[in-house]
Amino acid sequence: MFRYLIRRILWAILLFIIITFVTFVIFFMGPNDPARAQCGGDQARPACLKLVTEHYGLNKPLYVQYWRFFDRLVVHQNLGYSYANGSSVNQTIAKAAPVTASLVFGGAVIWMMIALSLGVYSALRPRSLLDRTAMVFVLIGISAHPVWIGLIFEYVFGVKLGWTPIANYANFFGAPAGSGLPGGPWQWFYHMILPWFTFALLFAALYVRMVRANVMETLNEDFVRTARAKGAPERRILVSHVLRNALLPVVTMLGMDIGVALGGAVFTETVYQLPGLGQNLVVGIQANDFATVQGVVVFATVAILLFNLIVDVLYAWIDPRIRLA
Amino acid sequence: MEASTTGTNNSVVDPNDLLVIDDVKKHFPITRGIIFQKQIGSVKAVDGVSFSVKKGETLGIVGESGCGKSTLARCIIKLLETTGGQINFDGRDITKLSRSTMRPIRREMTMIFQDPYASLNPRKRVGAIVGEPLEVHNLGSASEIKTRVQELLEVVGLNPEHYNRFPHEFSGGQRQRIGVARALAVNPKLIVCDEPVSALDVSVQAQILNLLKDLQDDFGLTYIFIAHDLNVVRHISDRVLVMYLGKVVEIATRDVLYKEPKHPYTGALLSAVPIANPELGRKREPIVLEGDVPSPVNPPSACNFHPRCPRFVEGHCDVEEPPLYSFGNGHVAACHYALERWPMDASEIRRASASRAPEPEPEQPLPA
Amino acid sequence: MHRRLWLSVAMLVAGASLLVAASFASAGTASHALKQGGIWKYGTTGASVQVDPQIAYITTAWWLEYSTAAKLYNYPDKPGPAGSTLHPEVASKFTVSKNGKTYTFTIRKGFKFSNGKPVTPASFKYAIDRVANKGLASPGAQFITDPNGTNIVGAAKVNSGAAQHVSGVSVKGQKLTVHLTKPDGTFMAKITMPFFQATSTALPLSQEVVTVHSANDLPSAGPYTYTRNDVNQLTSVRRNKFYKTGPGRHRPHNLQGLDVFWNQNEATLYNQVAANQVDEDPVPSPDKVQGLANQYKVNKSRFWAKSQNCTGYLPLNMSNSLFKGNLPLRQAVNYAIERAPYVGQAGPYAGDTWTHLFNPGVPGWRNVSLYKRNLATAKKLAKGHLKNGKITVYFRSSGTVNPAQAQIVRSDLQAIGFQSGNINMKGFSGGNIYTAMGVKGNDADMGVSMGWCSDFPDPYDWINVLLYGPSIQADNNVNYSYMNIAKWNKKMASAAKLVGPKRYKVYGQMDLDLMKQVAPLAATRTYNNRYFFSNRINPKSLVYQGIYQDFSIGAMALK
Amino acid sequence: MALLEVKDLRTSFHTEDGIVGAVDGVSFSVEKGQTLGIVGESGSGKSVTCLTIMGLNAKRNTTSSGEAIWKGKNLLTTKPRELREIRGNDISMIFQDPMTSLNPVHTIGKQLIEAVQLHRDVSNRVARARSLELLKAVGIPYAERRIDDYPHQFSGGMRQRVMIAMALINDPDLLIADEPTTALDVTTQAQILTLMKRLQEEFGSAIIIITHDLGVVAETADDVLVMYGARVVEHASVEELFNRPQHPYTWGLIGSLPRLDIDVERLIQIPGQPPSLLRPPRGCRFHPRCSYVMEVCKTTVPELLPTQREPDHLQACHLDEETKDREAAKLLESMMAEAG
Repeated sequence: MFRYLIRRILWAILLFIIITFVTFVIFFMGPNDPARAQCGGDQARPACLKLVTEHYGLNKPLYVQYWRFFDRLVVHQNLGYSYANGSSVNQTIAKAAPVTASLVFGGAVIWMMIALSLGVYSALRPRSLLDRTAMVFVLIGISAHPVWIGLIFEYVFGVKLGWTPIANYANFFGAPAGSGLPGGPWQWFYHMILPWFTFALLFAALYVRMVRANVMETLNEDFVRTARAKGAPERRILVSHVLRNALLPVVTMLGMDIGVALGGAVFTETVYQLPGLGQNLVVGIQANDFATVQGVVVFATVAILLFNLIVDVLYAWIDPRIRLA
Repeated sequence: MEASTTGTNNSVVDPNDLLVIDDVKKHFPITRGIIFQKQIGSVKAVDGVSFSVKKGETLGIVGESGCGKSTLARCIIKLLETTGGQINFDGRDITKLSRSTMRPIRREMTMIFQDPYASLNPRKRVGAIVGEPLEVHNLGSASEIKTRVQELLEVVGLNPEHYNRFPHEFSGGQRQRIGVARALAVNPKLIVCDEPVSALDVSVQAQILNLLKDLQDDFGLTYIFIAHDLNVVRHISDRVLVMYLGKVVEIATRDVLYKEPKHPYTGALLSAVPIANPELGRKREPIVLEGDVPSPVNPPSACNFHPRCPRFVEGHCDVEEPPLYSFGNGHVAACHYALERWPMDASEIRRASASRAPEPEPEQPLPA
Repeated sequence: MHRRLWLSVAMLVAGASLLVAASFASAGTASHALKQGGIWKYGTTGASVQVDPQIAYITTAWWLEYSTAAKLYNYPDKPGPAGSTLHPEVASKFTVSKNGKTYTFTIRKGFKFSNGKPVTPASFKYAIDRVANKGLASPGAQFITDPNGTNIVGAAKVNSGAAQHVSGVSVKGQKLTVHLTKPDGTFMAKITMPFFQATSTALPLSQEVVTVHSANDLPSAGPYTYTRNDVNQLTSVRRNKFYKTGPGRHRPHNLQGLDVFWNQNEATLYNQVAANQVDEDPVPSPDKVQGLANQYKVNKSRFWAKSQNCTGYLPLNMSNSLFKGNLPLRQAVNYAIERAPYVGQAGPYAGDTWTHLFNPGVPGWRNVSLYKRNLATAKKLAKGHLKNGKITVYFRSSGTVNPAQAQIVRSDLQAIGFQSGNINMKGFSGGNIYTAMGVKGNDADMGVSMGWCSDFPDPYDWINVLLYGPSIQADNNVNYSYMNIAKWNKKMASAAKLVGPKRYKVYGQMDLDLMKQVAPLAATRTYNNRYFFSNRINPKSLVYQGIYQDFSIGAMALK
Repeated sequence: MALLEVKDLRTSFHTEDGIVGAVDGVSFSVEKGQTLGIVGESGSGKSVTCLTIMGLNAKRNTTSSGEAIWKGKNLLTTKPRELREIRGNDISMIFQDPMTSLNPVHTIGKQLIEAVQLHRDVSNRVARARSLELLKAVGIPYAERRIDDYPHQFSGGMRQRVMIAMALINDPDLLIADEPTTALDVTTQAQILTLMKRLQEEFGSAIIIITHDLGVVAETADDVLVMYGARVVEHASVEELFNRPQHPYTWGLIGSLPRLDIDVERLIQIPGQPPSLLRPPRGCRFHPRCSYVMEVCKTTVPELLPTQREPDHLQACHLDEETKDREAAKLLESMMAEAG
């Protein structure tokens, strides 16, 4: 197990270097000019461009810039400063990460709740009305784009019914003093309801199908028959024998999907104007703000790798075949 | 050790031998390490096996799961690269042949697999499946291939009109017939049959066994027939090779092996087979082996059967590896304390006679 | 953001035309009718802008700076010409030495920063030190270290890192003295840029201030001050508690403050304004505009459209073989472009079709239409001048408007004889097209969806900046046409020296002559800003300031 | 009185293609302490028969009729709750594939303890002690240590031992073993069969052993039921069946088996394929493959009747008994002759 962990961590580091370097190369391959963002964009004057370029060392060779970035990151744990607005990328991410975490983890809770209840129920009653309804839900969830769903939700629940805020984020720990903005746990929850559901819908749909298939498959396993032959009641069979086995692949998927989910969060964050990582990424790309883009990529990579590691450990904990292999 | 490694060298190949296997080894490495994967051991799936197969005969290879018989089969037809040893087919050393030089030889040795469900591509029509080897080897035009395929289907007892059907439209036995037709398509000299009937029902199993026998008579085929069912092997084989943990424990002609097994493992296998005759079956007391087959990663020392052997002699069997002792007429067995007679019951078998078995075979070709 | 980027801030009233009103500025419009207090919520699809006074540069940044800055002289919060005259603010007066190289300002007492500290002449000296500082890398440095323009003594030395303080600026009592290396008529306009506002010495000399959590973090002396800046999330300005009416301090400040929400989703932002949860959407999507105009009328209540000092054009690269020495083809392109649908792509009220460089915001412009679309003429002109028949067109691939415009241009090119397979379209996202076209020797024959806005309302910023040959360098060019014709270079240089009405007359004629005789580009359109407001705002309070081309924050009020 | 009496048991599955009559009128009884062998090929209905008795068929799309009388109660109509109390307690079952029949995520100890506690209100400690006792009884070495291991840490043979331990843990009166050794190697099979015999003597349970292997039946069963196409074709004591088989299908089975004890050049093969239960042949279901087929076979279902000589020997064939005796004798003789 320890060996396995070490190996995973070494892999993670290698992957990390590759990903950051590739991001670097991709960014500098294009005709991007990060200095332009600070010099008024389209109308940047030559003098200003020269000044800013030298200031950020943008005229240095790629490998020198990468090395500077890497050295700063590893030695000082510093992701640098935005090319577009000079803010500390560390701070940007420190502010954005809780927003994205709120969205992703809250959304994951909702999607797992939906997926488990609907999935198990439809597996137990295949072809029932609920099962069919669930499949329609799945179809909608899979085919609809989160931005579209988000706009519909905003319009229906925010503009027309007025039940929820249309958009924006409320800090869980209270809004900044004197800002007059909403804050606190309730406001946080209130503002996150629509984003959570929007975000969760696609994954809930995918996972309903997966849970349903897994539960149905596990119900046909020989050991379930063994449990019945022992005289175990159905409820016990479901809880003790079926669910844990059926959820094993779901846990793996969860680990793999966290990266996909972060990607999906970009859309949800954009449409609900949540100042999370995804939105910072989009803005950073639009503004040629490489420092911020790289910072988000680095952070997301680390988060994904870390989360995968946790899932691996969790998986080993649930599945003795891995733990004891 | 020296006797078991005694093999054939090319100069003394018997012209009647179609296939000569000499000290073939297949070790799967076990690696460990984080970045530099160093080999810390190996699974000795096949560990120094030598035998030969004569033209037109059927060699049965029998053993329990994990004894290496399927790996051996794959080594023979070069689906797997061997770790050591030599394979001579029809007078040629094919051990080191490259993919392209091996190609013409692939026509001459084909394989029938265990699972007729898994080994046929469900999206291809029967005609395409059977005709595929013909196409691969460029044997004829499309219409010629079609004619040949229909002929083959007829040979294996299928309706040639079913040329355009998919595998799922056939029953298990019929699918195995398709597998046989595919193996026959290129007129091979040798067919390696890996558990061809173990997935089939008894009545269907008989059909396939009969078919294989008929085809052998009609086309002069040579078979290597791998199975775990001693009944089946006995029925179809001329000679039988028993494997245990990657090694040959005994080779003899069918009748000799079943009537006078010399190796205690062979004896245990024979006595374990239920006999479909209540009077006979219940009278005898099977020799029940203790425990499970050990792991091939870390096989027991010397004679690797010794921890389970009813005639185990401490200080000998676990120290000195038994060579393949010869019992005449090509009957060889790797045991220091070979069975004196057969049948024996469980208590008799425990009394190993102190007398040593005959001397190891001198250097000469293996069983003729 | 891009629309916003186009919003440039005019700040220079050229040379001798600079009239400094001697009289005391009249107080801001009597605001008794307007409600006091309340927070104006402004959402934008754009990314955060810088708030550090010496880093903030044009567009939304300067719109905010104009509400927080106290400058020596300033533009009043008034629309039209009244808004473009300089009035004394922190300085009560200034004198210029006879040789025109020394400016002396008298600083008033009574201005205070939002942290309660008084504004002194040192506050302005500190601003200049920061602008010139090498480590801070202020974009303002180019305006005071220009050997051919404004050049403060010692600024270049500071900018190279050899000194900390600009030696040419000195403080004595309430006097601030600035020495220039040579006389410069544009100095007053330049010193009015927000870079040179009264700056608290609490700001670090060589480090940008980014995060703001209270009025003490980035003190400023104008009517408003930054109280919060969360990058890419929220920027807040609130009343400066220490800004009390007095000499020079007449600027309106009706609102309690203004919150800017960055990076908003276009559709969501529209919904929020429609639901009156946000007060201002400066970027309603083109497909919503007509509906808004129908419902609310234009410039009456909730929908407004205001012109910008910008002209859109297609540069024709005169250094590459196709257009080089090929006046007929350049003219043909001008005749062939179908401008109405081209502008129409941006939706209603986005601007008008235009055929020459000077838009109505450029002094000296003439209301003339040169190249009416005429395909027959275009074909005739193009005939025999297509060279090898191949053309490379750079276009902007982001959004929906830009690619649609590229399609229009493409079909127009086909109409004058280019084969569809020979038109090589290269897409660029965001502003990257400018970078690519700015590299000398690039393979573009023409660019689509490009344009230019005045940085200062003078024809020099158009003709000399965009078409003057000797300024062409290796990269970062803005002369995207790579026009370099000795005769015209000479004309431009001499026109630059002119002053007064003659300057505008000569430039106005040169604009038309260039377009007819050289046609280095095909002008396409003018631009408008469009705004959608909530029902909470008071439309009567909207004062469109021509200098920075947005509504004055100080004048804005809620209902 | 018989321990279990099954009368006219019928089970059908409703599939998309139609109704599959998986069991069609099966009757038999099991006596205390006796072993009944059920032989047949795959799809003959032998497993479904037992699953129906145990109430383990999927509830959806399955209908069953007939009776399975267990201690005066018809198991087919017993409430699920009561049936659960019988399952694993009075009647227990072991399955073909020991690799998949144990839950991979629980230790075998936990699964054994669960089996105890489902039927006995005992503490964990007591249940664990009982589990250990059984693990030792089925010959798991180092049972104290291995009780906390997971199924994947055991070999196939050991897992089957665990399954047997689990089946016997509540002292059942009847053990149903569905192909218990099919997935095992021959030496392991010998171990398991020996173990079952020994345990039967110790625990006194009756056993139903379902298998396709005539050898296994010959060695273990007292009575044998031969099933073909969802029906019983022959039912006799094991000696009767092997010495005087009365059904052409049984002849085919015996003749088609390659054997250690006798030698044949060519196996007797039953032509064709087992019948489809979706659209079974009319009349005797074996008639399309039978070399003794008569007109009557194609139309009339032969009843399962006792032979004149031996009333306990039941068979379902239209052939007259004389012919059958003669053919059976010929078959055995031919095999013996070849052996000789």
